[in-house]
Formats: sequence, structure tokens, C-alpha cells
Amino acid sequence: MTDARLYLLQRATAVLLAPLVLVHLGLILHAVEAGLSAAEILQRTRGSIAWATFYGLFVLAVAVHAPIGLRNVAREWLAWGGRWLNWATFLMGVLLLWLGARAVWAVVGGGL
Amino acid sequence: MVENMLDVEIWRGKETGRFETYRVPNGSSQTILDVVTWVQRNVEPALAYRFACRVGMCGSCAMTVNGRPRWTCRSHVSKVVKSGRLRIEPLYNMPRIKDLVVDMTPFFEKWQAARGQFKPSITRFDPMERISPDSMRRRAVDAGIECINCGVCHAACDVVAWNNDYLGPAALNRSWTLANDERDADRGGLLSTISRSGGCHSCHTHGSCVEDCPVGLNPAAGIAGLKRMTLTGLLRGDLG
Amino acid sequence: MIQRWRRHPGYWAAIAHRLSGLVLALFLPAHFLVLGLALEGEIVLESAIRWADQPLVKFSEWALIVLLTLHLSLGLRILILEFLPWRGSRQALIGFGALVSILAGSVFLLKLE
Amino acid sequence: MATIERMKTDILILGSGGAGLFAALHALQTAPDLDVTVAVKGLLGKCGCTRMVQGGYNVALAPEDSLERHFMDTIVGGKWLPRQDLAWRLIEGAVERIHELENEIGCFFDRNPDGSLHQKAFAGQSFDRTVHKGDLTGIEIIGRLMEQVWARGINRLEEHRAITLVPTADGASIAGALFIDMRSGGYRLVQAKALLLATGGGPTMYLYHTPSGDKTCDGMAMALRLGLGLRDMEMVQFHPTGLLAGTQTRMTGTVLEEGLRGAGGHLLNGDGERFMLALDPAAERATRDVVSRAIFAEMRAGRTTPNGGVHIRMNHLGPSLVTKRFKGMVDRCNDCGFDLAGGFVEVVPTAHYMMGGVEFELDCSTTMSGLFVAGEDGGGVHGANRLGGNGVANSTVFGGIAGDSMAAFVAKMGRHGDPDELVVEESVARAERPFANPLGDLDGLRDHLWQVMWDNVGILRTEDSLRQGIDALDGLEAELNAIGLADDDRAFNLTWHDCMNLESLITVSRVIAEAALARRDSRGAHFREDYPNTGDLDNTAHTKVTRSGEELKVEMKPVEFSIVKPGETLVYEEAGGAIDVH
Ligand SMILES: Cc1cc2nc3c(=O)[nH]c(=O)nc-3n(C[C@H](O)[C@H](O)[C@H](O)COP(=O)(O)OP(=O)(O)OC[C@H]3O[C@@H](n4cnc5c(N)ncnc54)[C@H](O)[C@@H]3O)c2cc1C
Ligand code: HEM
Ligand code: SF4
Ligand code: F3S
Ligand code: FES
Repeated sequence: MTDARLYLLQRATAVLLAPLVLVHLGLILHAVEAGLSAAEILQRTRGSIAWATFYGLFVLAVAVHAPIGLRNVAREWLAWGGRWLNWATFLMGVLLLWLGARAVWAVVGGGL
Repeated sequence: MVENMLDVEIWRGKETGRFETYRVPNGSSQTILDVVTWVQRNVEPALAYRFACRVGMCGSCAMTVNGRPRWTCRSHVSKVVKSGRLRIEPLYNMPRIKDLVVDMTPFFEKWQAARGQFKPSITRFDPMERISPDSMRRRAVDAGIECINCGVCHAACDVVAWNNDYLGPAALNRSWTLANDERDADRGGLLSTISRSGGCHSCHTHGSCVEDCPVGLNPAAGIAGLKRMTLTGLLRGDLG
Repeated sequence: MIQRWRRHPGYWAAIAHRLSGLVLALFLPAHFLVLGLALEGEIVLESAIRWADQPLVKFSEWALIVLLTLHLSLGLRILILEFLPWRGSRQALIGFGALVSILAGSVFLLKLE
Repeated sequence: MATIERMKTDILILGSGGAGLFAALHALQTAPDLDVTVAVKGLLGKCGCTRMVQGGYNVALAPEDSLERHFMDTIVGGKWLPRQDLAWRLIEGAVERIHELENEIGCFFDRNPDGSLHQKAFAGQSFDRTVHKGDLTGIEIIGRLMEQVWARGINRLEEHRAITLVPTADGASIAGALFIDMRSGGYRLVQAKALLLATGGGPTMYLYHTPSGDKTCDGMAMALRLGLGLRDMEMVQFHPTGLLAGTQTRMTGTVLEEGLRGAGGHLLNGDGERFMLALDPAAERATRDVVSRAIFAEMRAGRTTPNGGVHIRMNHLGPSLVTKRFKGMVDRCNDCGFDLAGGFVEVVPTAHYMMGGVEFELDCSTTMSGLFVAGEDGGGVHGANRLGGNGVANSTVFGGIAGDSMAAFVAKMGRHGDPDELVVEESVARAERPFANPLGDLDGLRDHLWQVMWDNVGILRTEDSLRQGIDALDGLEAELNAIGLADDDRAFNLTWHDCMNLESLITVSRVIAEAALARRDSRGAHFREDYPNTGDLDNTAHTKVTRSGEELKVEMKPVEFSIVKPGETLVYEEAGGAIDVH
């Protein structure tokens, strides 16, 4: 049954990620055009609840989506399996979540 | 008259072995199975290969020809040959018995593991169920049911090679037809079975099964259907 | 020598999707770490961004954008194949994906000028 | 001497067609504790002809139809030669069996718009009663059956070729069967309390033939050697339109479906003439036997196409319509390079089915205790002709009955008898013989056999042709006995098996020729140019061939009209005979 659950989570987060990535991409293109700088980034994000929510969701989704994906790859291409694999997946998720949350805090909350 | 000749490399041996090259006369009506038969009858009496019906119904004769899995009794040489050359090997993804013959046991074991058999709800003493030929579910069954269990899709799918547990396209295609069979007594059980590790969720929609199925079935679409069905089941909470 | 079976576009699409996902997933922690530098102040972040102005790093950034777009469009393709009724035209879907990513990549390059 | 592995099972079934698989399921239903083993020459369910059934399954289901009608069609179609009690059992059993297939086994037959089973028209019947799944009915039936068999812990001996039925030392009952495990090339003796012969006949001794390559009359040959009687063996059904693409391809001989003629296809001889117009008011739509004979006559007169047959032309019906209606056939022709929809395809009559076979009783038992027979190996159900659609019905109905009977037999009196070791030894020696002989031309021998049977014991027969045929067969048998093979690798050695196939085929070919010689009239599938009329129906007799020593004995035995007599009928409207009987 876990396979079905993991599948569901991965597809659901993919659906969620699709619009998020689109917006993010658009923003990157816009930002690059304007000349990328820390000031410009932070000016946009600091204290913005909207951006906090946006990137918060992004991080959450990706912290679910990517480890499940890596798990499939590890199983099929590296022949990992069993409890090991479950732990690795979980750890990857935690790592992404922690680093991601920290990054969001850095750009959004740093100046509060 | 100088006959047209084919250069045919054929696998001899088991898991380990080598390719032997034979020169085979190229006729106008000649299938790959005929080429192999010619070699057996004229050069290599002990050459092992499998066939039965010779018309694409039994799914016994599948081999890898020029790198691609096919039914050989209905593959005309002219449609497969590349600059006068053929390379004929056993099917991939199955243990080898001898020369061109593979052991299909694991393939059929997976078929069973996918609960690939009908579970009756009534007996021979009951009237048959009335089922409209146009209902969605019946049409889904019809679209997938004419499988000759040749194993070609199983040999074509890389996930089968990558993941030992994976049930494979043919087995899951059968599950799909059963999941749409209104007469089947245990659809819930079927769906939980194919939701286990190695079940339908292991398919990555490579589509090689569709590409190579000789009878034109679409296991990928059936597996996608199973994924949807199991998700509905999961969300409703009635999946084990 | 006869070529081993040249795989079909759907297969390459799946492989490309997987490889792009893999690279993205491995890049992501680095990306997060860089952004995290803001905790140590705007200057630190700025210097990291300026470091990234080097041509090689710029090129990798460009590659990542392409990979992200590719993974997105091929991901959408899978979602369409799995969740929407379809017949036949998977090739078209793949073509569509490739187009989208090439476009996005080019736009990015242009804007850099 | 070669080593022989030995094992025991309660019930041993030879063959995994409709007969073999149904027998296995029924045996286990009747007695779940029994150890049941299916041994088969190919992979379970993936060989034999049940899988190749296209047309469908005859059964009287519709309220307007009746068992009596189906029965009369079968008797009239079989030219009063069928054993009537067996025919009745078939017709009655088909109703239960089709319900079992649909409700328990899981076959999902085609439906009418109202959801009930669709039954289509099939030649030779006074009612549309053929149940089907598209035009791949056999795949549906065997596919579902094999799934059920796998699921039930039935032992499988796949790629095991039976070479001898071994009696007990006292000769009173069956002890088991001797096999070659094809994958290893070794011998295996399987002892059983009851044994079913369901190897499906298969007239593959003719130049052109339809059955799958694994069918070579092994069962009938083994039964004959054991001393059992074969009935109606002169009755070999030819299908008029087999694909003709030269003898070097295995495609040649395979069936192009009957519906092509039914839909208005034309047959043209080598001069481009529609020769059927002059011969029968129904022209190409005439019955199978009439059309087969007409084509054969054209061939003999030399008015042939490049490969020596005639052409079938469909394009006047509109290529797109043909492609739509006969997609499977068009695809198949296209695969081997022919354009059925738009051009000409060469065809030839092709040996299809053997009405004759081992004599058996209503419960599938035979004259040897413990030995049962079902399916195409059995004789007497169809008489001089089998209706299209009565073949699978026959194998599934009697296969099931045999399963029930064997389980009951084992419960009552089953025991493992001591196999006659002399028989075992002798058959191993026979199988080993080629390895001691000087190498020979097996292909030449096969070609010769095919040609002899085709020319002399085929569609048109005379006393002279049959006698010539018998002489030639004697010569072939001697030749085969002297032929040798290289003894380098016995594992999956198809050439060795070709050798044994030819042995069975020659043995049974002789039986066919002798029975054909004895029947001095023409009826159904059997046509004697020197006796072109059908004999007195009231004194209908069937042939029975037995073997003692090396000699074949042929008897003419009266057919018992246990249910209806010629001239009588069970239905008011005229059955079968009025329409296309075949
Ligand atoms: C092309 C074609 C189309 C047909 N269409 C129809 C139709 O539409 N309707 C209809 O009613 N009938 C049809 N028939 C006839 C029908 O298929 C047969 O009558 C019926 O299926 C025979 O079933 P069976 O179980 O007796 O034999 P089969 O299904 O032929 O099975 C015989 C089995 O015995 C095995 N065997 C043979 N020799 C040995 C050995 N020495 N040791 C171990 N195993 C052995 C074979 O490998 C095979 O598994 C058709 C036949 C053909 C060839
Ligand atoms: C930064 C964001 C993303 C990362 C890091 C990421 C990472 C990954 C990884 C590593 C995989 C595993 C690849 C495989 O199994 O073949 C994967 C699979 C997948 N991704 Fe993403 N992904 C991201 C965004 C997206 C988006 C936006 C979509 C949306 C449409 C998406 C859709 C999918 C799908 C459908 C799969 C499953 C492929 C399969 O199982 O065959 N991903 N992703
Ligand atoms: S789905 Fe197609 S390729 Fe796969 S086993 Fe069935 S017929 Fe063969
Ligand atoms: S090729 Fe394999 S990955 Fe899925 S779509 Fe077909 S089963
Ligand atoms: S021999 Fe039966 S499918 Fe090719």
C-alpha cells in the first residue's frame, strides 16, 4: 500500500508544483532581465506574507516530491531496497525541508 | 541464378554464449521464423527455438530481432532486415533455456501475482450476466483482452529490467481488464494486490510496451487506468 | 554492425525527465544554502550572486533553467498520459515539451544579453 | 541404457488444449485432494489448436433454438455417421460448458445490444448459434482456462513430449506415460492412476495444413500402438482457402477465413476464370467440401497460379470495406507481403481437422482401464463432417467429462500399476534409434510424405491412388527407420522431435489410407472418385482400425441409430442439410 501512497503524494505535489514552478520561472526571467542582485531579491521578499506562503508551499511540495523521485531512482538504478531506502527517503525529505525552510526564513524573515 | 542471401547472426548458448553467423537464402515470402527454421533444417539441427501456431495467436515465437522484441511468425523479413543483416536473440528480461528459447515461468508467475485470473461470483447453473456491449467498462475490457501473452511488452519494458518486483505491462494489462469486468467478484482485492510494491505504481509510462505490442494493445493506458482506479480507492479509504 | 534497437521518443522523454529531476533534486540543497546566506546579511548573499556571474556558473544556471522547464513539461506530459483520456498522439506531447523548454532556454539567454 | 527419471501423480493429462485444461479443472473440482499433472509438448495453453479457434463455439441457447435442432444439424452434417449418443452428449453438454466458461472461468463473450450473448451464423447450421469473442474466440477460451489452471496448483510438465502410453505389466490397465523432457533431452516416466489422452490429433501429414506445429497425431499413434481402435479415420476435413505462399514458409496452409467467400469473394484459377460458376449454383459460397474438391480439380488440371493454387479476389467488394470487415485477415496477409483487400492472394485447400480418432465411451473411458480420451483425439462425435463451431465444443465438453470420470475412477479403483518395463525399454530404444543410424535427409522425407498424402490420400481418392499411397508410406516408414541424427546435443533438439513427429504422422497416415480404402462410398469429407455416390444411409457403417503386431486391421461396423434414423427428424423444419453443411 505504501507504494500507492507515495505515488499519490508524488503526483499531488507535482500538480501543486507545476504552477509554482511556472511563476518562479517567470520571476527568474524577469529578475535576470533587471539584473540580479541580493538587494533586489530581498527588497521583494522581505516581510511579504504572500512570498512567504508561496515559497513555503514550494519547499513543502518539493521536500515531498523530490525524495520520492530519488527513492524510485535509487531502487531501480542502484538496487537499494528495504528499510534503508525508507530511511534515506525520509532523511532526504527532512534535509530539503530544513534547508528550504531556512532559505525561506532567510529571504523573507531576515529583516523583520 | 544467384540467390539473394541474408547474413543472419543467431544467439547460440544460454546466459553465456555467442552469435553465430549463417548465410540464408532470402525468399519473397519469408518470415523471421522461416529464417530460423531454415537454419535448423539446413545447418544447425540442434538449434532451439519455440513456435506453435505460426499465425500470431499463441505468442510462443517471440524473439529479439535486430534489437527489438517481436513475434517472429508474422514478421516479414523485408520489414525487419537492415542492409541484408539480421541479428536474432532470445527475448530480454527472461531467463534463457537454450539458443532462442527463454523460460517464461517468471513472466507467468507475475501474471498470477497480478491476480491475473477471474474470480467468479456466480456458477454455471446461473443465467449469464447481461452486460451492454457499449458500456464504458465493457469497452475497456474489449480494448485490452486480446493479449496473446507473448511477453514482447515484458521484454521491451526497462522497468521490468530495473525492478525485480515489477509485475510488468502484460500482467497489469490483464488486471486492468479484470478491474473493468463487472462480473468479477473481488475488485477491491484486485486493486490492493496491484497496489503493493512492484504493482501498477512502479510503471513510469515509458510506453515501450505500446510501441512493441504486436497485436496493437496499449498496456500503458491500462496501467494508467489502474493508477487512477487505485487512487480513487485510496482517497475513498477502501483500499486495504 | 547492426545498431541495438533505437528507442522511441516516449522512452527518451522518460529518461530525460528522470535525469532532469535527478539533477534538480541534487542542485536544490545548494540553491537553498545560497539563499540561506541572507541570514548572514545582504552583503554575503550579494557576493555569492556576483560569484555566480562567472561564465561557467552562468552556463550551469542556464542549464538548470532548461532542465526545470524540461522536467516541468515532461512532468505535465506524464500527468496528462496518466490522468486524462488519450489516444495515440504521445509524440505530439513530447514535441510540445521539447519546444517549451527550448523556448524558455532561449528567452533566458536573450535576456542575459 | 539412457537414464529415466521417474515420478508419480494421481491423474496425468496429456495436452493442454480445451480438452486437457478442462479435464484438469474438473478432476480437481470433483476430488480436490488429487495430485493432477498436465504434461504438454509446448507451454501450457500456448500450443495446440484450441487457441487458434476463430469462428466460435456452437451451443443451442436461444429460446427459438433447441438441442434437437443442434443435434439434427450435427447428424445430418455428419452424414449419419456420428455416434448419436456421443453427439447428443456434446450438444447437451455444450449448454452447461458455455455457462461454466462465461460464469466461472471468466470468458467474456460478445454480447447483443440487450446484454445477452451474441450468437452468429456459421456454415451448415439451421440457426445462428455460434458464441464468440470477436474472431479470436480461442484466445479468450484458452487464455482464461490457463489462468484458472495456474491458480490451482496443478502440476505442469511443460515441453514434455509423450512418446509412449505404458500399460501395466499384465496389460490390463494403464500405468503411465513415457516422456522426453524436451528442455534437457532426458527421459521421464510418469506413473498415474488415470491418464487422459488429449493431444488433439492434427492432420499435419498433408502438404498444406492448418493446425499448430506441435500437433502431429502423437496421441492417436500411441493409442494405436497400445492396441486401441481408431474410428472414422478416413474423415479428414479440408478447409478450402489456406494461404499459399510457397512451401518454404510456415505461413503456407494457414486459414483464410470462410467469411471471405461468404461475403462474395471470387476464386479464380490460373487462367483467371471463376471456375466455381460452372460447378455449383452457390458458386464460391458452396460448401467447404465442394469448394475444396473444385480447387483440387483445377490444380490437378494444371490451371494454377504461380505457386500452384488458385487466387482469391476481394477487391471488387471495395478495398476499404474488405479492410474494415476482415481486418485480422488483411493484416495477416499484409504481414507476409500480400494485399488481400486490393489485390489477389493465392489460396489452396488445407487439411484442417480429423473427425476420426480413438474410440471412447460417454464417460470418455476407453477399452483400456484407466485410460481416457477427449477432444480431437477422440473419434465418433462428428461422423463424416464436423460443423464449424462443434470442435471447441467437443474438446471442452468431453474434456470436462473426462476430468469428472477420472476423479471418480481414481476414487473407486485407482492405483499405481507396475509399468511394463519391456514397453518402456522398447520405446526408449525406438527414440534412440536415429542416434545410431547414418545421417539422412529428414526434410526430403517430410516433403515426400506431404506430397504422397496430398496426391494419393487427399481430397479426391481412388482405389489406385490409395494403394499407391500405402506402398509409398511403407517405403517412407522404412526410410525413417534408417535415418540418423548427429548425437551432439539433445536439449531442445527440434530435429530429433521432427523425426518423432514424422514417425507418428506416418503411422497415422497409414491408418487414414487403409480406412479410406475400406470405405467404398463418398460422404462428407471422404470422396472416392471411383465411388462418387453416398451409400445406403440405412446401412451406414463406420470404419474401425486396430493394429496387431505390424498389421493394421480394418473393420466396417454398423452405426447404431440410437436416437434418429435416416429419414426421421427431431425437428419439424428441415435441419442442417438444407444449408451449407460443413
Ligand atoms: C485454425 C483453426 C481454427 C479452428 N476454428 C474452430 C472454430 O472456429 N470452432 C471450432 O469449434 N473449432 C475450431 N477448430 C478446431 C478446434 O480448434 C479443435 O477441435 C479443438 O480445439 C481441439 O482441442 P483439443 O483440446 O482436443 O486439442 P488442442 O487444443 O489442439 O490441444 C492439443 C494439445 O496436446 C499437446 N500435445 C500434442 N502432442 C503431444 C505429445 N506427444 N505429448 C504431450 N502433449 C502433446 C499439444 O501441444 C496441445 O497442447 C479450429 C482449428 C484450427 C486449427
Ligand atoms: C524543483 C522542482 C522539482 C524537483 C527537484 C523534482 C524532482 C524529481 C525527481 C528527482 C523525480 C524522479 C524521477 C524519476 O523517477 O524518473 C521526479 C519525478 C517526477 N516529477 Fe519532479 N521535480 C520537480 C518539479 C516537478 C514539477 C513542477 C512537476 C510537474 C508537473 C514534476 C513532475 C514529476 C513527475 C510526474 C514525476 C514522476 C515521474 C515518474 O515516476 O515516472 N516535477 N521529480
Ligand atoms: S500486451 Fe501485447 S506484447 Fe504484451 S504480452 Fe500481450 S500481446 Fe504480447
Ligand atoms: S514500457 Fe514499462 S514503464 Fe510502463 S508504460 Fe509500459 S510498462
Ligand atoms: S507461432 Fe504462435 S504467435 Fe508466432
